[in-house]
Amino acid sequence: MTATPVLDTVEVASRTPDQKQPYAELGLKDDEFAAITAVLGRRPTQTELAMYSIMWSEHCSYKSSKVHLRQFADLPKGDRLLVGMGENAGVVDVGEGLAVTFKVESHNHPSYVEPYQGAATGIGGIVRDILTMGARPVLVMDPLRFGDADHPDTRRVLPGIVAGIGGYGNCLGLPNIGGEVVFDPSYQGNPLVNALCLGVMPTDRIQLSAARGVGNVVLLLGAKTGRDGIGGVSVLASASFDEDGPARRPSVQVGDPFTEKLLIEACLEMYDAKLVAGIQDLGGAGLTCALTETAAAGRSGMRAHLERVPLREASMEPHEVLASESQERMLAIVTPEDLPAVLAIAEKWGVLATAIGEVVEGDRLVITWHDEVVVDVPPASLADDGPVYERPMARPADLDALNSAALPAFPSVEDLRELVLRMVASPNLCSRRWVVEQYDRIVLGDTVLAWPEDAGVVRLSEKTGLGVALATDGNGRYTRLDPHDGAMLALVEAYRNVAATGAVPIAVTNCLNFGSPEDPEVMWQFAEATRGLAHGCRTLGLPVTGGNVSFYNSTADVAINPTPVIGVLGLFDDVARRTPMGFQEQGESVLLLGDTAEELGGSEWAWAEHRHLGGRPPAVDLERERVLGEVLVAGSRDGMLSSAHDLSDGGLAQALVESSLSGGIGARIVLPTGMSPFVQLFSESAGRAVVTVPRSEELRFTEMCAARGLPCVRIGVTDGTALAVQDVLELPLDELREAHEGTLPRLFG
Amino acid sequence: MTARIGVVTFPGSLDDRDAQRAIRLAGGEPVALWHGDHDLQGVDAVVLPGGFSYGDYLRAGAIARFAPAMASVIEQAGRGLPVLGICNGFQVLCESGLLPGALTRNVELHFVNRDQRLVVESTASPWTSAFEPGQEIVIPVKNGEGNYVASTEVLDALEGEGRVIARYLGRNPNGSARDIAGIRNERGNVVGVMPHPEHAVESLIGTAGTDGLGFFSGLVTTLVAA
Amino acid sequence: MPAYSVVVDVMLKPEILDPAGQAVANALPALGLGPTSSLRIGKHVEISLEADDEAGALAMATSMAQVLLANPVIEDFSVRLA
Amino acid sequence: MPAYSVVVDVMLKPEILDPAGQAVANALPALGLGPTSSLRIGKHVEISLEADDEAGALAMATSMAQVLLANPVIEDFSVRLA
Ligand SMILES: Nc1ncnc2c1ncn2[C@@H]1O[C@H](COP(=O)(O)OP(=O)(O)O)[C@@H](O)[C@H]1O
Ligand SMILES: [Mg+2]
Repeated sequence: MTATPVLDTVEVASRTPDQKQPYAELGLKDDEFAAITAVLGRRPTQTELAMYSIMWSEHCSYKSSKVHLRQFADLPKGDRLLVGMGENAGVVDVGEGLAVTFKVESHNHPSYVEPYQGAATGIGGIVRDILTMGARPVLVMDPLRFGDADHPDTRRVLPGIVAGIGGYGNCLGLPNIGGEVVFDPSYQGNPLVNALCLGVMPTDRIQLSAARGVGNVVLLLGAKTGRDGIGGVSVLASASFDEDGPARRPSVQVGDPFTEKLLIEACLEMYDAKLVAGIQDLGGAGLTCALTETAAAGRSGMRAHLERVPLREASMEPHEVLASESQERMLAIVTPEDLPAVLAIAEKWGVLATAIGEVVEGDRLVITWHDEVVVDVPPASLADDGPVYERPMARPADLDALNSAALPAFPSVEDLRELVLRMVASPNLCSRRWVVEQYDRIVLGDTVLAWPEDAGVVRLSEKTGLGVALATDGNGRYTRLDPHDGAMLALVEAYRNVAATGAVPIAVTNCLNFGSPEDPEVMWQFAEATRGLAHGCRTLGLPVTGGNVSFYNSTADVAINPTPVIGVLGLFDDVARRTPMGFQEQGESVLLLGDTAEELGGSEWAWAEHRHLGGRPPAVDLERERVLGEVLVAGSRDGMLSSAHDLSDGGLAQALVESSLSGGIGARIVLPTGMSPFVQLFSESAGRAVVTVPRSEELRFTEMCAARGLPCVRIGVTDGTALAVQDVLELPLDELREAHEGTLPRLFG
Repeated sequence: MTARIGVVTFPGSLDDRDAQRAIRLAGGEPVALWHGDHDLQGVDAVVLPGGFSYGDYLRAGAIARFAPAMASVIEQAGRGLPVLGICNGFQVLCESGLLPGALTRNVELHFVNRDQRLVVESTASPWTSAFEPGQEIVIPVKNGEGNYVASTEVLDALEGEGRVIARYLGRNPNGSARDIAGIRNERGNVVGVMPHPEHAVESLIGTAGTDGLGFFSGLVTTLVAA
Repeated sequence: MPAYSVVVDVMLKPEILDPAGQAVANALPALGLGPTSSLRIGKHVEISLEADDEAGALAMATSMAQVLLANPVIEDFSVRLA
Repeated sequence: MPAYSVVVDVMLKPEILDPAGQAVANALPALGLGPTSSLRIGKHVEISLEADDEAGALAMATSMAQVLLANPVIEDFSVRLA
């Protein structure tokens, strides 16, 4: 039963073809193992097996999603996309010689096991992705999903996750300019922690990951490598596979934002001095991924001397060194001439830098451990040629019943005042102040808009005011009811949020959080959602620059609501013309843009008041969204708008409350006749926004809407310190504020 | 003549560029200083910026105070060089003994970032000379260890000698003793503040307004007049 | 019931990164202190409580450590009388 | 030189408020633990270093505590061999 500590070299593997391999324990299927053996012409060594098991995992190989994600790569690129999908993050030209790169990624499972560190390292990981492209990271966002707000485990998970995101992002000096907090029981036991980062660079500083140039040095930068985050591969550590199966170590990684900050500054200084020939961050799959991807991208041979890797624990074995997900590391390819300069910069910033290998002739990745060959593989077989599956799909059996479920009875007018108070205090609609106050929102001194605005806005150039806007959205209930339209609704909401600030939407990133791809109903949801998203992007003329797929989000076999989180990037020629969401002046006209229909399927009202999920989500009209976006941008450009706020969860009532509270100014509203006040206040019809305009601009603005065929109705005027809806309700702002702000501190404070 | 004001960058400093911008907007000339250099390049004043020097892992500011640049700052502060420590910089000033007391974990145990109302009390420092005593201003706080503590004797002395430069109004964001947001040394040249004046210098940025500019413009005016 | 003083020391597991300890260890040589071959920083918790006897006090502190003071995923702890 | 393991415990002075300790103390009863008459959280630093002898190792750790590990304005410390 004791393990034999003999190193499993390539030579040993060739001699012992029949030795039993624990590939099943490592998650590889019979045919996948057969494919590996065919590629190598022999059985894999233990270390090679570990590498294939990681690189061919769902997480790294995208084997179930690849066939669907192709739709995004096929979208028209537009004239701004400098680097598309496939690299670490897409790069978008924003003019003035600058480019931005942005991406959203999930860190769901680690954040459930260890909320603080899981969330913290989620930020750390996405930041390195952005750094890898050559950009200086300048902001983060955090779309989050939790179980029920009053569930005891949410009390364990949420404060830790929020503290972890703040702890890492604040210490890195990156402003947090937005995100989401959503509660739904489907995320109980499987919270979603998605993290977004955006970086900016001169267009001529874009870095790529390819390792090229025979003789170039492979340099490992940053933290020492430890046993953290080894996870599944730890089964190999026991070297014996008895009946009970080997114990797996929990794959918890601890973040060190200080080291990451130094790594960022050191890398940027190296980029500026043009000292880096290729660079890759170490994230999931650690060195395994970085070595194979750089070699494969460069179509190069590579040799790595694994014993040179600085270790935290001397007893680590080769497969552990290769699988470790220790944070705050980067792999750089550097010419021998530039090496001294690179080492000097690393030293200046106190960053460890170790030459661990070199680019060589040929097309093999050869890894040695004290001169014994433990890996000899074609790198592309790991990085690019993993398995690809067309998984079986099936429309969920309960979908028809869900879609035809009748809504609960609507409340009467007398009940609406109390309903508004309850809704603005409900977990999904209440103020996020308790969360966002734990985040630094202003560091770097360029934050123009952040919480509670529709989109975050950051200035890129002090001289010209060039800037970007970003919003993320995703509604799991809508997507559960119709994955195709749900994904489009997430897209158009983020689009609308960006346009509401006055920015022109130009590009999309996404994080697709779903259940198990081996469940045909989940796979159908995934296929529908990607189809919807691709269709939406095509129609709106937006390229998808990158993203992330997170499968296996389920608790005890029950999948989460399918949750595509969509991030939309917008562009400002001058951020000084941004439109805030809060009412700015007394006595301005309040206009409702778009059409309101009776659309309460999947709504926040049905859920918050009745725990009801059924019917159809709101209809999507992409052309209407485009026109609405144009009007919001034109209104900003021509200085007509004092405020703009998009309508989404909670409908008109929620938007009016938020604009009133944000600006500290009330409104007198007169609802149009012909539709019940309840429906007008709580319907979640898409393609709508509330704006305020000075009286002097009203005619010009309404004529512009008319000219573009956008419905525009004057519904009232900003006034006083209460929100009054004629013949329906009157609510002092203080009372609203108390209801809106009290919930999260009460639950988590 | 324009005032040359140094901003020291420690490993983990975050608001250094922001402080430089604030100096520029106030009409001064920012000079980047590196923690590892003794040389302060003959600057007329020094800002120790906010951030998480050395990760703030042990205690905020504990390691940074040993930097070579700090040895020079301590020496020249003794000769009257104006020094402003903001947030992490305030922590460094306390750790290095240039200011009394210490900054500990916020009582609510969270990092907190919000626009904060303050009342300026002591204007007997170049850094606060642009304000009127009793003037109310709004600038953002953002810290996890901003809870000012000192012995009763020290607190009494600070108040008795008029060395409290600003206090929190309304909700005390971190539990600071006697609502203290910032203090100065006897001479008035060394000031530590927990809130971030450099984040309230442009109406376009953030939501606090431009009250923070006074910290820098007051200094520039004083230096140029001298 | 008699009063006891109990100490719970909580440390990150050896295989888990300790950024704080590392930052301090790196800073010491410049101050003319060290070098250290390892320096790790954990929590030291001093608890005063009443219990029937020493064993009861230790058991109570152990429960506190298990439930609240230590995170078993990343930390180990030890309990002793002060 | 032989290797020694030394422990430095750093605690906030009794007169300084310890909000983290208080938060834990307040949370315990709801978990069916405690009550405690006092609970305070400090730092526990484990150091491995080489020295001529035990006295040398303790002296070295004491210097580290005085210079860096503890802030005398708010903290006390104790040093012992592990
Ligand atoms: N986890 C979070 N981190 C940062 N900001 C957040 C977070 N959750 C919500 N916010 C911010 O709070 C505001 C309201 O959020 P939400 O109601 O989801 O916006 P919307 O409905 O416009 O998409 C937005 O400014 C959003 O960015
Ligand atoms: Mg919005």
